[in-house]
Amino acid sequence: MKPSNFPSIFSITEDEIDINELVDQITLTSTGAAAIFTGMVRGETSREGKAQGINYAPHETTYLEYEAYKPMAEEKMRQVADEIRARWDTIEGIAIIQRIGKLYPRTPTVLIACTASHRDTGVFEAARYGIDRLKEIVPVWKKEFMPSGEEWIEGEYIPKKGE
Amino acid sequence: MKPSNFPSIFSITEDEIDINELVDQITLTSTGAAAIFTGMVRGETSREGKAQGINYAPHETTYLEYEAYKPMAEEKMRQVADEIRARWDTIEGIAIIQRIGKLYPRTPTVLIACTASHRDTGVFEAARYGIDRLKEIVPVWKKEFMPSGEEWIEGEYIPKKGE
Amino acid sequence: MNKVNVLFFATFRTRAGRSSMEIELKCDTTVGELKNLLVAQIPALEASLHHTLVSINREFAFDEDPVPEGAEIALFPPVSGG
Amino acid sequence: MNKVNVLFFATFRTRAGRSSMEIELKCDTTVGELKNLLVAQIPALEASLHHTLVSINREFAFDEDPVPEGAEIALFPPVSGG
Repeated sequence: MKPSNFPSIFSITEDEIDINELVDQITLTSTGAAAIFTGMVRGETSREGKAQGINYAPHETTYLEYEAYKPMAEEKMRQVADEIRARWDTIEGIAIIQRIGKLYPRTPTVLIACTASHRDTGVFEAARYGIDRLKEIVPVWKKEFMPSGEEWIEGEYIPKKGE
Repeated sequence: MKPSNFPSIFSITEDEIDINELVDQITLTSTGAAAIFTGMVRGETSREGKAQGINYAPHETTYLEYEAYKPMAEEKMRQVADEIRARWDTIEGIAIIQRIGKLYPRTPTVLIACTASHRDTGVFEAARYGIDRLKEIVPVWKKEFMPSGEEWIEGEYIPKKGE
Repeated sequence: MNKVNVLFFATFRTRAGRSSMEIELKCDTTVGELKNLLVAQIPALEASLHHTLVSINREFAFDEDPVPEGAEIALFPPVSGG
Repeated sequence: MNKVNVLFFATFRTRAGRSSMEIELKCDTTVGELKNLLVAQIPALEASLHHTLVSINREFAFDEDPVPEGAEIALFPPVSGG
């Protein structure tokens, strides 16, 4: 029997992200699968590419400094979770964590975890959706510090009415 | 610059799975994304379904007991990792862990983690492929202990020549 | 009159040289009008304004939206978390 | 003669009542022939044999494969890890 209240965790934090603890908190007795995404600070970017509207070339990063509009960010994380549950009614627990402050290469900065009874329930797709949406609508920004100087990273997504 | 030797971790273990530690071990300075799958012992199965060839009805599980043909299992984990790298040449680190012994509901039993520079590199698909293949070719078995008795769970996949 | 608190984040905080300010608005001021008032007081904001996100009481808002009384307003660039 | 070690796992271990045994084979014995020899010695294995996986030196093997000298053989059901 599934409980009617599935656990949801949202947090903007300066603390280290404890994946073990977060997965445990969203694991029910009916849970058999967790899909987890974590993002880390890259110290070396080798690919030419475009992320969040910024074209980038290979470069080194000394550290990133994250800031958030914390109360709105936590509300938007809840919205991301609601959107996940609306799309995949199989999802049991959801954790969405953004670490802020000064973060060095190799450090996990963000986590999205979704649990479900089985792995074929959309749990991978739900986690992927979660990180994509976090990068669109959750008000967090980062400034990149490089050997050559510093630069605010700006995204490109413009939320629509009601988002 | 990507190192030429990417980290790969394979383990059959009786110890608790430490996700933080494992993700750290496969995070390079070029890593920006990790997709992680963990499976847990379900204490309550509510869905009618079929997994690994076994039809199941809603039931309770007291615990599972896992055993492995350890040296072959670790070699087959290496094969799964090789298959992942052959399909997604963007993957940096890979960790594949199967916990064995007597494991109670809510306990993580298996972990597949893949890292890459960015999240759009196939890192989610690689982790999904990893758990699917582990459940086909890595020689591990579980016996289910229920209030009503005990039962070996058998899979259904028959490996082909060269697998 | 409608006294609102305006928060600035990221590049907007840097350009404004502060993280918030209070401003008095006439009733029925819209978000678009508020942006113009802010640029009039802080010209450095102008360069960022073509790509501004605005929130009212922690929901995204748009130029034609009215600013409610006592609202918490924020101005910031497109987000870049993760 | 070819002395090999046969490992049993899961249901095969339960049915065989042991986790391994040594067996002497004629040269050029195949996996299929080895299975028949094992059933002759341990009749309880027969019920499982239609769905047996066999490995030779930790690689999956098939009925027509020859058993190399001193091989490590294992018999087990389709895997159910995860």
